Amino acid sequence: MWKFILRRFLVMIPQLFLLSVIVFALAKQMPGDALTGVSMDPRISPERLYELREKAGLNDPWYEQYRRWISGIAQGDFGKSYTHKIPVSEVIAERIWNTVFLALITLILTYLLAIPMGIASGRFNDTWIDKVVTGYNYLGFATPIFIFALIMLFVFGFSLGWFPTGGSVDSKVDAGTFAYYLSKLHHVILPALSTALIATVGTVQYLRNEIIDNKYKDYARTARSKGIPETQIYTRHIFRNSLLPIAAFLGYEITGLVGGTVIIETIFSYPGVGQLFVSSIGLRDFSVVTAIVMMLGFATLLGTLLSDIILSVVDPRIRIE
Amino acid sequence: MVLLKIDDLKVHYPIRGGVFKTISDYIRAVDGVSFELKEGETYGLVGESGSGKSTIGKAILKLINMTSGRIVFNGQDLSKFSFGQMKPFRQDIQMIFQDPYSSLNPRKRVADIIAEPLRNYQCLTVGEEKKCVQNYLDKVGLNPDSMYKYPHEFSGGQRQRIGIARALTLKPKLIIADEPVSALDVSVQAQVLNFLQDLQKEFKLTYLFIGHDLGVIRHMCDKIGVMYRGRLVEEGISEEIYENPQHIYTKRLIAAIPELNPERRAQKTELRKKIAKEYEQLYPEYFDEHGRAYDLKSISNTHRVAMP
Amino acid sequence: MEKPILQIENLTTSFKIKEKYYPAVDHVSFSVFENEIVAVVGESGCGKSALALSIMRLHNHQRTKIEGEIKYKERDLVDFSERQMNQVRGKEIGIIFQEPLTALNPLMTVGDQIEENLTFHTKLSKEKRRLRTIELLTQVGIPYPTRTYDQFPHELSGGMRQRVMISIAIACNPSLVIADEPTTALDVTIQVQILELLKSIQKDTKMGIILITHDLSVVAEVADRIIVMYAGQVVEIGTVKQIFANPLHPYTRSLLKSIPSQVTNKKRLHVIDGMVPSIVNMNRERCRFSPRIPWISRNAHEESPDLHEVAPEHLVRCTCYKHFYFKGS
Amino acid sequence: MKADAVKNVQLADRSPSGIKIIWQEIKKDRLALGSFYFLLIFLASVYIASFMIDQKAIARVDIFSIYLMPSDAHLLGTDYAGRDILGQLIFGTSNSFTISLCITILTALMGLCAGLIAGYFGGIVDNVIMRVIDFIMSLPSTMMIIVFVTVVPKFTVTNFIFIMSIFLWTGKARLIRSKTLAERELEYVQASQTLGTPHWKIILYHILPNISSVIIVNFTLNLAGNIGLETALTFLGFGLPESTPSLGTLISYARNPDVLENKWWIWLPAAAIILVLMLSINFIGHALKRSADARQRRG
Repeated sequence: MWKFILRRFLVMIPQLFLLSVIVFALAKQMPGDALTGVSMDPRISPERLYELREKAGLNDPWYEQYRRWISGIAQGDFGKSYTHKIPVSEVIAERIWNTVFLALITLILTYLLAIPMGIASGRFNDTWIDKVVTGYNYLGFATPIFIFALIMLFVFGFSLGWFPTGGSVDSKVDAGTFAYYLSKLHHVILPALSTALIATVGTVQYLRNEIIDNKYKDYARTARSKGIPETQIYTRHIFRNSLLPIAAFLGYEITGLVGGTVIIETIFSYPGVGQLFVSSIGLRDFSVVTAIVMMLGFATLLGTLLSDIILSVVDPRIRIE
Repeated sequence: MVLLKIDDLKVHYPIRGGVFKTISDYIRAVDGVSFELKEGETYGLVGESGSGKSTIGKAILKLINMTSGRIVFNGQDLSKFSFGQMKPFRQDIQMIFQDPYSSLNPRKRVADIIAEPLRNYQCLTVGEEKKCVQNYLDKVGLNPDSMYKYPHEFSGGQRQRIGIARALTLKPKLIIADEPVSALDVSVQAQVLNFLQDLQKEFKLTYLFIGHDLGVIRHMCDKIGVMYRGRLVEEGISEEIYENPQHIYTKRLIAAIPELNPERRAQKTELRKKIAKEYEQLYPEYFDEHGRAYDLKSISNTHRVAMP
Repeated sequence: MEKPILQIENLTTSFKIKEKYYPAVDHVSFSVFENEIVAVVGESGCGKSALALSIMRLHNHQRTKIEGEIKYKERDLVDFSERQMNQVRGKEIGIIFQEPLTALNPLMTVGDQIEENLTFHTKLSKEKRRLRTIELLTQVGIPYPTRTYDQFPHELSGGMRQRVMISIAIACNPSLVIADEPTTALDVTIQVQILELLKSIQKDTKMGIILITHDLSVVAEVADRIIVMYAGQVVEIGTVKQIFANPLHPYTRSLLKSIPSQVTNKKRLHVIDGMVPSIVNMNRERCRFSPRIPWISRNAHEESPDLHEVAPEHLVRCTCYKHFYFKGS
Repeated sequence: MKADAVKNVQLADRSPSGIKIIWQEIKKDRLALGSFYFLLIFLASVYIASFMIDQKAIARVDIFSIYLMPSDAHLLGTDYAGRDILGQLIFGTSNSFTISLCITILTALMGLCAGLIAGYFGGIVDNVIMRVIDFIMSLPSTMMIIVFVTVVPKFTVTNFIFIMSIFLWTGKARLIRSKTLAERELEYVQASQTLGTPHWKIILYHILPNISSVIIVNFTLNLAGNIGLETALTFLGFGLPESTPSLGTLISYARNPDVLENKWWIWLPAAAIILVLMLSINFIGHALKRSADARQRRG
């Protein structure tokens, strides 16, 4: 197993390198660079500009620039934001915890919804409860998150007014108090729930099929032949075997969430990284955009890594090589 | 006349291990096997699962890449050909597969299945092709009308016969039968075996018959090679192998054949006990320090045994 | 005469196919005594596996109907509730399945899977259970029982896995073990070992064994009595000597003749014409084997023959077996 | 014997004519059949209408009729520039559907090529293709698409389709590869090889028909998914240019809280159409899935 994990880590290195090259190439393609603001200034002559560019290293060959850029990133230096006038790392740091918090709550809600639903409809397949869950799945599969989120915002945010329609925390409460955390939770519930209600569908479906598959497997029959009561067969054998692959999906789930944050944070005006990303593109603040793509790309790579590792840990067929 | 000569055939698969997936060792599926098939005879390769017997059959047809060795068919060395260059020779060497269910494409009609080789090698008119397909269906005892049906409309035995008809259409010289009856019930198995024998006479076929059922092998084969862990441990005509086995593994295998006469149970059990003991004691004499069987040595004109 | 462990009377197991029930096991009656191996033989689709599962009541309940009597030590299992049945399964009757790899839970250690049986049927402490499991592993001939205890099924060879299956079946000293094709997936040399193992366990425990198999040679090796099944019915019952020395039913005789025997080389094998009738389109009114005996005139058959005794313990479902002859015999 | 019987049933279920079975399965499922007819009629009328209506008239800004409630003149009201919502809906639907269909077809072709080749040949070819797929799959695709869309010098609908396809073919390729791998293990493939059938013929005439049901199911479900994805991106402002109205364009007006809260007629009909479209395609897809998967087949 250790060999497997180590190898998996090693595989990530070229992936990370490739990711950074792509992001760097994209960044180079983006209109404007660190001196774009300056170049607009009519008082600066083209010769002076050239000099400045030379000094900033913008005329160096791309690999030289890449080397400088990547070593900066390795030290946490993503450059300076052109709209916020502060280092990009600081801009992102303000928002990142909001996003992590939102993602965490979403993840918890997703599994809280998925596991009971999947188990119920898999265990009692072809009964009314299964039909209800399957019906819900059909709807969930067919509903894009952004429409569902809009409707949720419209109903619970605007019409009923139960939840705030934007922001991550009430500006009137003091940081650090209990009311502050409560308010944070209050702000995060609606976006998290909107995502979870739709995102859970895939997991429910998978879990259901997995349970149905497992309950007709030969080993379940062996367990029955031992005289184990049916409920115990589920708890001891079938659920265990069906939930393990689900656990391994955790990482992929994170990957999916990263993409979802862009949409969900925009809709709920939630000040997280996703919203920052969209607004930065709008403002053409590309140093921020590059940094976010690089960071979230890293997060997705970590997510798939996590999944592979979990899978290797929980499945003895991989664990013992 | 020697039709097929296999010389020191090796099929090794790398085992990759460690962090960098470097090759740490090889699985020696077939590890230096040599034998000859004379025209018109049936050569049986027998062994337990994982002994490499099926691998040999597939390596001859380039379904599996061989590591080294020579396969000489009709004086032509096949081993140096690529998959594509093998095409002209595939007419002469055909294969019958083990699983009657998966060896026929479920989406094709019987006519298309049997005509597939014809379409690859011969340009026949629709009428000629139909006639040819019906002819071969008749040869394997199936109704010519069944050419318009799909494989799932047939039983296991019938499907296996369709597979045989398909192998026959190019009038091959050699047929490699890879466990052709092991998926079938006894009574159906008898039918297929009878057909194989009839067809051998009619088309002057040479069989390489691969199997694990010692009863079937004895029934079908003139000459038998016993395989163990990728090596031939003994080779000889049927009587030699069954009545006078020399290698300790062959002895054990023969002793394991179930006794059909219930009266002789006790005797058989005694014999097996004796052989099991012998096997343990004599193991180092018949296998080298790596558990590898020695090279074959002739002890008579036809009988060869792996001994140091 | 001693009392049988298991007495099956007119057992009929029907499967639901497109809203109708079709019997896969049709009025089967036989009994199993202590220290006896009863072999149920037949080709695929004859209902022998359905019979094995019916005794344990392991079928899908929604699609299966079981009628008749399965008397286990005087109690009828057909009337048992699931709860009562669970007291029988694993404890009183054990079962060994054909494919030992899929029959074992891939994500559970071998030890845990054997121990489960003890957890539900004994009051042994955890430590005692472990000791008993290791003892069982030793009993079934596993070379390193303590190490195997913590291993997963995929780490063992086919023969070893089947030994584990056997130890699960015998964990609670059942008085009856059903072995459903226990050696079909194994190599010949391993097959011999497993059969020897079953016999030696029986010697110690005096349990009854129902051996379900398609392989007549396996039967000849170990069985005491033989039940030959065809198309859901028992066509012949007898001791192993009776069946092998003097088979009466044409089906039994054909089967025996179609084995490529080890003596006759290159001779044509006997072939049974036609096909096993399918469970759905079967004429249940007539002798079910009659369509496959072309050289006998139809009216020579009694409409639907009963199983009747022709010699002590030897029963045949055929009235005209005396008229049959085989080419070359 | 038992295992063979099961296998027999499974292979037998893959009976000859896939399309016949598929149609039978859809007919058995009333919801799917209804969805099928609905889609047929709905899309036909949308496409016909989009040919008959003058697109320029719809796109014309009319400052006197900004944010009108639904009325006789404008059946579904107007937007911030006084443009008719109904007209935009018709163009939006046909645009969204056409573009999603193009993306689905393109990704299906890419996925088929890569998946079949990787699965059939295995070895190094497979390794290389899979590494590429793994890498693309581990990228945050939504963000990458957005960045590409903003970076690309001349942003057109064709470019959009290509950009989307680059990131969306991988899942399909993986699925097709795994199915091909499984199919390749079956002996009929080896049989064809021994019969002298060239590789490309085996792939196209033997393997492809046998995995076609999976591909069709995946295609349908992907089509629905792509409609969702395209509209979502347009909603964020990174999808179709405003000159090519999409259903997402209409919904994106709802990013303005005032529109979301008070002017439901602008965004709700578009949202409803997306939902209905995706639902009916999904219903058909799930019916197909049942027909492909014998275990779930009804009766």
